[in-house]
Amino acid sequence: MINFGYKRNESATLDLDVDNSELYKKLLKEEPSAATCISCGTCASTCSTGQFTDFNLRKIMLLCKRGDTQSLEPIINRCMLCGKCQFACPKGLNTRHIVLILNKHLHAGKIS
Amino acid sequence: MKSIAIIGAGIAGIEAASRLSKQGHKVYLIEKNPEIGGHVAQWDRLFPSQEEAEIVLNDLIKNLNNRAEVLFNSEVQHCGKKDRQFEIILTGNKNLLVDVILVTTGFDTFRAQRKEEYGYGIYENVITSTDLEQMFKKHNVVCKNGNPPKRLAFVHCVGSRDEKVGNRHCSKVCCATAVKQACEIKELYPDCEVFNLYMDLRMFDRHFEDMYHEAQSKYYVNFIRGRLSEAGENKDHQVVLKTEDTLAGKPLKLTVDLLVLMTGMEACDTQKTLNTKLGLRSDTDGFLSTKDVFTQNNFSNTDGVFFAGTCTGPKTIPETLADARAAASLVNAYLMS
Amino acid sequence: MRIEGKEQIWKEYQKEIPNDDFFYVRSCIRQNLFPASEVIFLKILREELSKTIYETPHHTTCGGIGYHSDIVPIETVMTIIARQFALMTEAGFENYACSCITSFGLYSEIIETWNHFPELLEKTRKSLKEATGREFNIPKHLAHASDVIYKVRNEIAEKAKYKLINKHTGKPLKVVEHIGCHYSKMFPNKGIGGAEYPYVLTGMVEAWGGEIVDYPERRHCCGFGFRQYLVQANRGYSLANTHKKFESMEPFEPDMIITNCPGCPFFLDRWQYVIAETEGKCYGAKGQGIPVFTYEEVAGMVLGYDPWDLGLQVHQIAVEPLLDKIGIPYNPETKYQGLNGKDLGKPELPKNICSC
Amino acid sequence: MQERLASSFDPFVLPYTIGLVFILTYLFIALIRVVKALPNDDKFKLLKHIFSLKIFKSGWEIFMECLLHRKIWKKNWTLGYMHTAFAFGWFLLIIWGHLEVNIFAPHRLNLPWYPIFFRYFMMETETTLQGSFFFFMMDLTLLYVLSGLVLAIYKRFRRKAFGMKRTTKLRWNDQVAMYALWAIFPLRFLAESFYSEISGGSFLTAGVGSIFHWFYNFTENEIYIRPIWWAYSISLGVFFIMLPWSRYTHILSEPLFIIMRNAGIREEHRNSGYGKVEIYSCSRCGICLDPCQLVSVASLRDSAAINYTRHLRLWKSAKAHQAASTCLMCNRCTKACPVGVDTAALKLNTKHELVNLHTEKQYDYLNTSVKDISTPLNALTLSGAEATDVDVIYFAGCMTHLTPATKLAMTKILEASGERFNFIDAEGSICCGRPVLLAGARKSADELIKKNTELFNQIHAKTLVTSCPICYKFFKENYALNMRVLHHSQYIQELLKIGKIKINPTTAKIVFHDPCELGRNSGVYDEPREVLKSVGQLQSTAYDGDESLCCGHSIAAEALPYRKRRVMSDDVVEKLTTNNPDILATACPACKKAFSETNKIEVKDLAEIVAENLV
Repeated sequence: MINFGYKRNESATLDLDVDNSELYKKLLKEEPSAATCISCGTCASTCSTGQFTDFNLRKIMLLCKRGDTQSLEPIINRCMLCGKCQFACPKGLNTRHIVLILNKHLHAGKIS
Repeated sequence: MKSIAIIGAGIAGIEAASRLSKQGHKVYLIEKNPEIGGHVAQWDRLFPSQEEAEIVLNDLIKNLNNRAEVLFNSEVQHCGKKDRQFEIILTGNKNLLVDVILVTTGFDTFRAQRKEEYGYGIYENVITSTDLEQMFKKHNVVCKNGNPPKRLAFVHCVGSRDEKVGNRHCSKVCCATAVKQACEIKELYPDCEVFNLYMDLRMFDRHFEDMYHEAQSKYYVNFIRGRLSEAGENKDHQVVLKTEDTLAGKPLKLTVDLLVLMTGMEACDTQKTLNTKLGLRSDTDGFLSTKDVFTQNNFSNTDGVFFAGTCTGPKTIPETLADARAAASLVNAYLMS
Repeated sequence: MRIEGKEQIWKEYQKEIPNDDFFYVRSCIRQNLFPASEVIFLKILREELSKTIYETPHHTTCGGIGYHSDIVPIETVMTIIARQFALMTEAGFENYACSCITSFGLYSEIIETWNHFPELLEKTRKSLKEATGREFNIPKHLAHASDVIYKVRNEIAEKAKYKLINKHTGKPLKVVEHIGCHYSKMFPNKGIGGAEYPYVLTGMVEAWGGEIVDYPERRHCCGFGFRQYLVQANRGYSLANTHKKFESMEPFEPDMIITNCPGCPFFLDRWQYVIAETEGKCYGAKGQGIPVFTYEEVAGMVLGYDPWDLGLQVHQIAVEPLLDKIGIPYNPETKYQGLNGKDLGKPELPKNICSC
Repeated sequence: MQERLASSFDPFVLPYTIGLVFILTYLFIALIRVVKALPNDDKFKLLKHIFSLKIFKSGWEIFMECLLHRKIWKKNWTLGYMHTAFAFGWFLLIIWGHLEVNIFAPHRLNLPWYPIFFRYFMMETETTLQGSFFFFMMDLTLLYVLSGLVLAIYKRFRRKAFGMKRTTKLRWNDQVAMYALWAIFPLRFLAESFYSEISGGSFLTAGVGSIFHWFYNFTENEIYIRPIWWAYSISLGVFFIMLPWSRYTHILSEPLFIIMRNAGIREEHRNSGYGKVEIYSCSRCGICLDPCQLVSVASLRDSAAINYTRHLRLWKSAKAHQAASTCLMCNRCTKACPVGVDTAALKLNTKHELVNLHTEKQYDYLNTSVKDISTPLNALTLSGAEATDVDVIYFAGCMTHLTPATKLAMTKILEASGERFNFIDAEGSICCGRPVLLAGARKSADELIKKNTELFNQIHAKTLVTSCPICYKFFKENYALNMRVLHHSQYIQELLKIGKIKINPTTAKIVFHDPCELGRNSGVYDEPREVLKSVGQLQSTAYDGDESLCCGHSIAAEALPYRKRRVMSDDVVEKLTTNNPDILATACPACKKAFSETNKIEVKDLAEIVAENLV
């Protein structure tokens, strides 16, 4: 392969024709409540970690659902798992479990 | 002469009573409060036309023309089938023997204290939509300290679409009410900044979208898609809101002088006592279960017991009145057969 | 896709193209990228169809590349264009035909601007007068060179020696047509067939026996986009655009691509090579690419001109497989010979994409 | 007594002997493996314990628990009797058997089957009757064991009589072992009865033997009663071989477990041999089933401690993980367990193994220069005398921000007390780290502990008061702070005691719900009650103290669906409000939210009640 000094930009499109739903399917299997998120943002605004970083569970779940899992990997383990979002969530999602499952799958085999 | 007991003298009860009494039936209108009119009597103006609630209610009462026997301060203690009729015992041991029971018990407003993180009953400048209507009625929309609000926010879906309080359902009217109230606030205080924290704006009915359009184009009401997660109070007793602007994808902080919680509709407590006595069933949302969702939504599963109004789920005022008229005509047909 | 829907649009967007007497201006970059195309255009019109095409060595760039790269201000561009029009006026022509799509877009834009703001026209007239002493008329008809070929497509078809038909299968070749963005996306009524589904190239392909491929990213830009290519840091973005188009057309297995813009054939041609050499992916059959042509080259091909006279040897993607499909003879020996018969030297062959 | 047969061997002893050899070999190997798996300091602890006087304490405990089953007696007399009859009765039988051999045939002590099948090989002589004492004791003990057996059979049908609503569901291996065990004693009884004519017996065996004799003279056809000895031996052999693969493993492991526990070994931060012994010490008696609300209320039987240990034994790690991550860690099972199996530590290990947390630098954002971090930490790092020169740090806790009434009440109380305080997390905070620890991520918890300790110790306060029992437990047990740690209930009680605040008593009827983390898991029961007694009429319930229930909203149970949680909180509210109290008080934001959501009764934090009635 030749290096021309530039590379094709990765597409910024959420391409739902490409099946990237593997992680989301795993998530649903292990925590079915993830399917009932209404993206209200309560979790993101009450988040303890969100005070310090741009950690945003609503967005994370949405991106996971849309198959954009790459961007989740570096941020998912920032969660302090304090559970505040779980108490605030109007739909009763097991938010901590969701974070743990995503963390597990995104970092499978990369344990330090 | 056939007799009907209508339980609940809200607008559905009043409308059904006036229709049925006009058709020559004996109507007992049972009301637990000392006055009739239900929730509408608490309201100042109504969406989408900004008509005064009092005028609408007075029209309905005028229509009723004292033909029905209104039993104030009365609650159903006991009721049961007796031959083909129903025996009802009211508070004060008053006995009624009727051919038909029409349930118009309506709804209860969600008790905002149950969402503790929103601070109702804890912070002095957190009120509900009902409180705000009272303020409108008294022409005194002010913060606790007596000053008009310079910034005000409405929180949609308080007690609605919330599994945690057992209400998965949408209360249907709060979005429109919030937009109506937002416009009214701007009418009253043009310089007041108004925010609506919504999840989905459900402007489903006729003229609603116009109202929303007006709120945006005429009053510059701010709409933020995000649910309030928690409210706090600062030193000046302003309410500090934490939410996420889900469209911007960022947490959002907002300090307001007055916070209005759009409390939703819940199944009525009174109705629950009727259930066991009359063999009525509640759906998972707590509201009464009708015989068929499409074709028989005024019928209960018990012969001779009919439904009208919000006891079968959240409805707007026009919907409630239409439902009451439908129920009245069905009751009439039932009594004639 | 329902063809009736497109035909309806094509009916709505028609433009008047003069039959003869054109003042012709060339493109800055095509002469380097596809050196024979403009020559072939003139040859076909003058020799095959006996049209009057006037050309002057005094014309310049339209300023479009500088303009779209945010370097040349619009006032300058207006004056440059005014000078081009002055040359046409001086030569006694009213029909202006340009080789370049960017120029075509820019002429349309400037003429439209002058229509809306007559004071700018006056200012331009003044500037031109002061700078060169020239005066000009706005052309009566502005046509892109592809409009002209479109106009005579049936005459060409009558004279054609070959058709865009696979001689092995007897089926029409599957042709991807790609229109330059500035042809009609800015002013839909300036193009044949409107902004969404211009008919100009489709008309030629249909007239010459081919079949158009309708693929999802048909309307997507080729990836040139001036700043996206001219700045090296942005080049990945240009590449991504082209990649998107090829990914979209790949399942249709097109035989060839026809274009009407200077940049498009270049990028559709060269980026295939870059994608192959950086990612190992080829979009044609058997590790080949999809050959890309200008409409003049295709016209020349069906008329039976020698492929090497059409300049097809400077294409990155080898054209021989397509020539074989149509049945056009060519001499591999003379591929890299100059006009004087002198060997020009063979280019280095790419590693990941099949070349002849 | 004299030997009846010339030979000291008969083929029927083989099943028993093989079983015995197997089980002894197994025990030996298992012991070595367990000790080997222990970390070195734990091995040292174990040795030190064995060679100290404390070993007698362990011995006594083994006697009381493994043989007499003292803790089960405390729960239910019938159940206790049943367990003791089996364990202690059998133990006595073995003792008598060995004594007999020791006295009457000491040269046969080297034959392991001799004490067991003593009556087959030995006979009573008419003249001496020396053995009659042992015969009597043997029969008495056998009767004792048989009475236990009758109860055990009865229990399979009528467990309620034993104080149990639920009992263990047995798998085939447990069933084989159990029926083998059940068979041992009646078979022995039959064998000895049939033989009582030959070898002699006491009131039970001889008496029953003579009844049999009416029907058939076995003595003359000894060959016909040999199968019963075979059966007896086989049942013993089967039981021994099934022992390691069944619930009865605990017979072997429990003594070791007691010794290790008394040696101070704990299952912490690693999966050591102790954990193994602990798992195998679970007798699967099923006593933990009823206390577990997941089983009794939420119908999640698989999550019960007893089933969790079974998943571990069977290497079903996914199921074990599921059980661990639905467990509320309320520790009601641990309190009830007669063996003292503490599954909480094991569950953390299970989660740690499977929750593959990528922990590298995950909380780096907390370590960027503190000043750069926006608002929340500013409150934590306020410099200057005003913020650092205080008596009390008040840390509401993450969750308390969702129950603002509690934090406002605490502010009011602190202001009224005149104490100088810093409401350190008024603008938000870093999590204490217990939730992440409960998810199995110890390293992550350590990071948070480190950061919080740094922040707290900057302020030179005497006391750290928190409103969250989860934080309280963690601050107290896992932090090294320069100040004492109090839960707000303790602190309010202290303020009341020293008179810094005064309250007007009311007539409100109050029921107090002990939060698990405060009560059972931290032992704070009295202070909140004293506070509530001084402000209203505290009603007691059947669920006070160690019996307290979990609200169902514990953050330990990551995978527990909300609907299940809700079923539990509804159930708790119903159980606590049978006497129609006015207020359901608690001292934990999670419990408060759980109960408020049920909308059945007014729910308040005790701080709110105090703040409302301050003088």
